Parts: sequence; C-alpha cells; structure tokens
Amino acid sequence: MAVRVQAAPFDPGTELARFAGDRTDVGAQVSFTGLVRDDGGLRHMEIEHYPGMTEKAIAAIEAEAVRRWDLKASLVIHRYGRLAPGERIMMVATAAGHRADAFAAAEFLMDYLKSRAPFWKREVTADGAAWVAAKDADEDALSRW
Amino acid sequence: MAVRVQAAPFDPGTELARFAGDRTDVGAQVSFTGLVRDDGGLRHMEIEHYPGMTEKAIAAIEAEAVRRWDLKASLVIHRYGRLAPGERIMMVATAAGHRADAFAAAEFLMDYLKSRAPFWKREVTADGAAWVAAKDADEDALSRW
Amino acid sequence: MIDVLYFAWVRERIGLPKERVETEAATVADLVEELVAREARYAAAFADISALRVALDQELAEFDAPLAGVREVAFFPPMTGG
Amino acid sequence: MIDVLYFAWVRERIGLPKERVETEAATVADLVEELVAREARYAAAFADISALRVALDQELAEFDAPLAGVREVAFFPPMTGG
Repeated sequence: MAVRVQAAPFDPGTELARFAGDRTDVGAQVSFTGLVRDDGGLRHMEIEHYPGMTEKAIAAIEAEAVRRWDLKASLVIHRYGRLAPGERIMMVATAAGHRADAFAAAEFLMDYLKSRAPFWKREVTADGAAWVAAKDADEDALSRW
Repeated sequence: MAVRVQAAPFDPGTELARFAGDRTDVGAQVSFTGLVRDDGGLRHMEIEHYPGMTEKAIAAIEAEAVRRWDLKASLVIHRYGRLAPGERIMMVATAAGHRADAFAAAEFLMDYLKSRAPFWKREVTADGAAWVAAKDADEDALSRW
Repeated sequence: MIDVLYFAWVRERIGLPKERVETEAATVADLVEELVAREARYAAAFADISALRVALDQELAEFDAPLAGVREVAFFPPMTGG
Repeated sequence: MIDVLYFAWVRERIGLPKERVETEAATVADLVEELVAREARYAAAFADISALRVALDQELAEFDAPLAGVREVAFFPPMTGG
C-alpha cells in the first residue's frame, strides 16, 4: 500500500511491474492512468495541492479500499505542478487474487481521488487560465460505494 | 484495436505505453493483467486454444466494446502454452476520453474473454494435472452487460 | 466431409485433436449421435452434452444448429480464458 | 492563533496562500464571518459558502464544526484531482 505525491513524471509500466513485488498469490492487476487531455487549445495544465493533507487523504482512501476488498497490493501516484497535453497526471494500481476485487478497488480509489483528495486543476489556453470546475457526476459517483 | 494471441511473454508496461500512440484526446487508460496464481502446489499452467477461432472471437468481443463505449484505443494480448506461477497470462488495455468508458470497456472485455474466447487452462501439480472448471460466477458476470 | 476438432478434455477422451468425418447428419446433435455410436471413447466424451460447447466454422453455435454448408465443427468444454 | 490556508481560486481572490489569524471564533462559520468583515477580498472569496470546502487540521469538516483545539484551517473549492 503505497502513496506518492510528486512533481516528477513517472512511468506506469515500471510502477506496474514492481508494485506487487514477486508474490505469486496475485491473479489480477488493474491499473488506471490519468492523462492531460487536450479537447482543443490547451497549452498546459497546472495542478495545485495541499502538502501534508494530500498524502493523508490518499492514505485514508487506500486504507478504506483495503478494508473493503481483498487486495494484495495497491499504489497511488499523483503529480502536481505544470503538465503538458498527453502527460500522465496520476495512476492507481491494484493487485488481488481475483479480478472483481482488483477492478472494484481501482474504481473506488479513482472515484474518491477525484473528489476527496485535495488537488485543484487549472487549464491554461490562449484565452487565459481557468480553474476546472468539479463535476456533479464525480460527486454522484461516490454514492455507488 | 489490436488482438495478439501468442506463446511468447509480453511486457504490460511496454504495451501500455504504446497502445494508444501519441494521441492527446485520451484522458484515461485502464489495464488489466492476469497472472498465474499459485494457491499452493501449482507447478505450472498449460493453456490450450483454438487457433483461428481465438483471434476471431476476441476481435468480435473487442468490436462489441467499441460499439458500446467511446474508446480511442484497445488492446488484448493472450498467451497459450506452458506458464509458471507468477507469469503473465494475458492483458487488456483500454483508452478513452473519460474514466467511466475505459473502466467499463476493460471489465466487459475481461468478462467476455473469460467465457467466450476459446482458451482452456490445465493446472499441473505434484498430484497430477487437472483442467480448470468454468465458474458459474464467470458465466453470470455476462448478464450485467 | 467435415473437419471435426476436439479441445481440452474432449480431445483427451477421444484421443485425437482433429479428424475428417464422412457424414450426412442434418444437425450437430445428429453428428454427435453418429460419433457416440462409433466407439466407447466418443460415448465418454459426449456423455453429458450440457457440459460441452460447439463451434461451427469457428463461431459458437447450439447443438440443434443445422450442419448444411459447415466445413469445421469443434467440440470443447466451457472456456476458461482470461 | 490559528493558521488559515487558502487554495486554488480562494487563494487567488484573497491574494495569499496562508496567514496566522488571531481569533476567538467558536466554529468555522464564525471564523468565516470574522474574515468577511475584514475586507472586500474576503467577502468575495466567501460569497458563496456552498461552493467551498473546509479542512480542519487536514481533515475535511463541516462549516458548523467547532474550532477548539484546531491549529490549521484550510478553505478551498471542491477538489478536482484524478
């Protein structure tokens, strides 16, 4: 169960290959990678966070996932700072005996990270900069858990 | 939209890094990796398949996923032959604008691959070899789609 | 003439992966009946049809499906991929 | 004395990321009232409380939560991580 909050880029493949170690009781690994999507005109994205609270909030979300599902390992990496279109923002990985646990835990982690971890995105375009508004759909997604 | 059926090992990280190319309209990538799980005493697993039908069946499942969700890219790799505990059996990857499409399509692909792609697993232990029985839960999982 | 393929424990019980079969069977079920009548190993493989799946020309099908125009029939247990 | 932190557009409207505040406020809402009374930029930041979130000592809380014993209060818009 690991949490990393960092400005530096990361490589999902490298992380995925090692986050569950060499255990042979893992039958299923799920990963989610979030990327900076350019819907047209995006110059870059800036991500602000709340140092200290961020790590604690993510660790609490991860602990809740471990309580709910039979996970052998999990990993959350989230970047902050300036990111260009196509760059990786964050990733989540889960390892379990069976696929249902791995998928459910990964989706749960994503839903909670979206709305409960203290990150704020700002998009910079040719027209200026704007804070990304929270989506009702993201808040609503929490009610399924 | 790619399908590969092969005896050779593969590296999920390498595959994940390139399956969606350099497009910047992807905001979410999901991957699933299935591994040979050793619940105790497994020497190795053997996977038999139906050459020709396997590729067609997976391509049909993938086409159905593309019809149902807004995917920018998808990938299915499945191995056959002899695999040791801890080895990677198969992977699925999906890329979409948003996470809901990427997650749903990856789970759909997994559920259908489990029960509708012509692969058969045989487990070899010290006590001998036994074909893995299909699980009712895997068949039931199809009803949610 | 039709190619008949067997996989997994169906292949093991019958003792071969593939054979060419001369048949006038109208449906898959009729073909199974002909095979079962041949030898005990076929009877053993097809003892419980509900435990088997069939594909016609590499597409999943039902046991009451017609064989007209079909070149390849495959019998196997429920699939366990993924 | 309490540390008050601001993030994202709350930080921009108020014009600083952090300040130490001398307060006897009993709840978060009381603290907000004191800040709003100070200057227009605070009034602008806190104009719509329903658009804001608050954390007490780095845990999400409600605006009616008591401030007794709290060392760090943070105000920010709904989070947009992931």
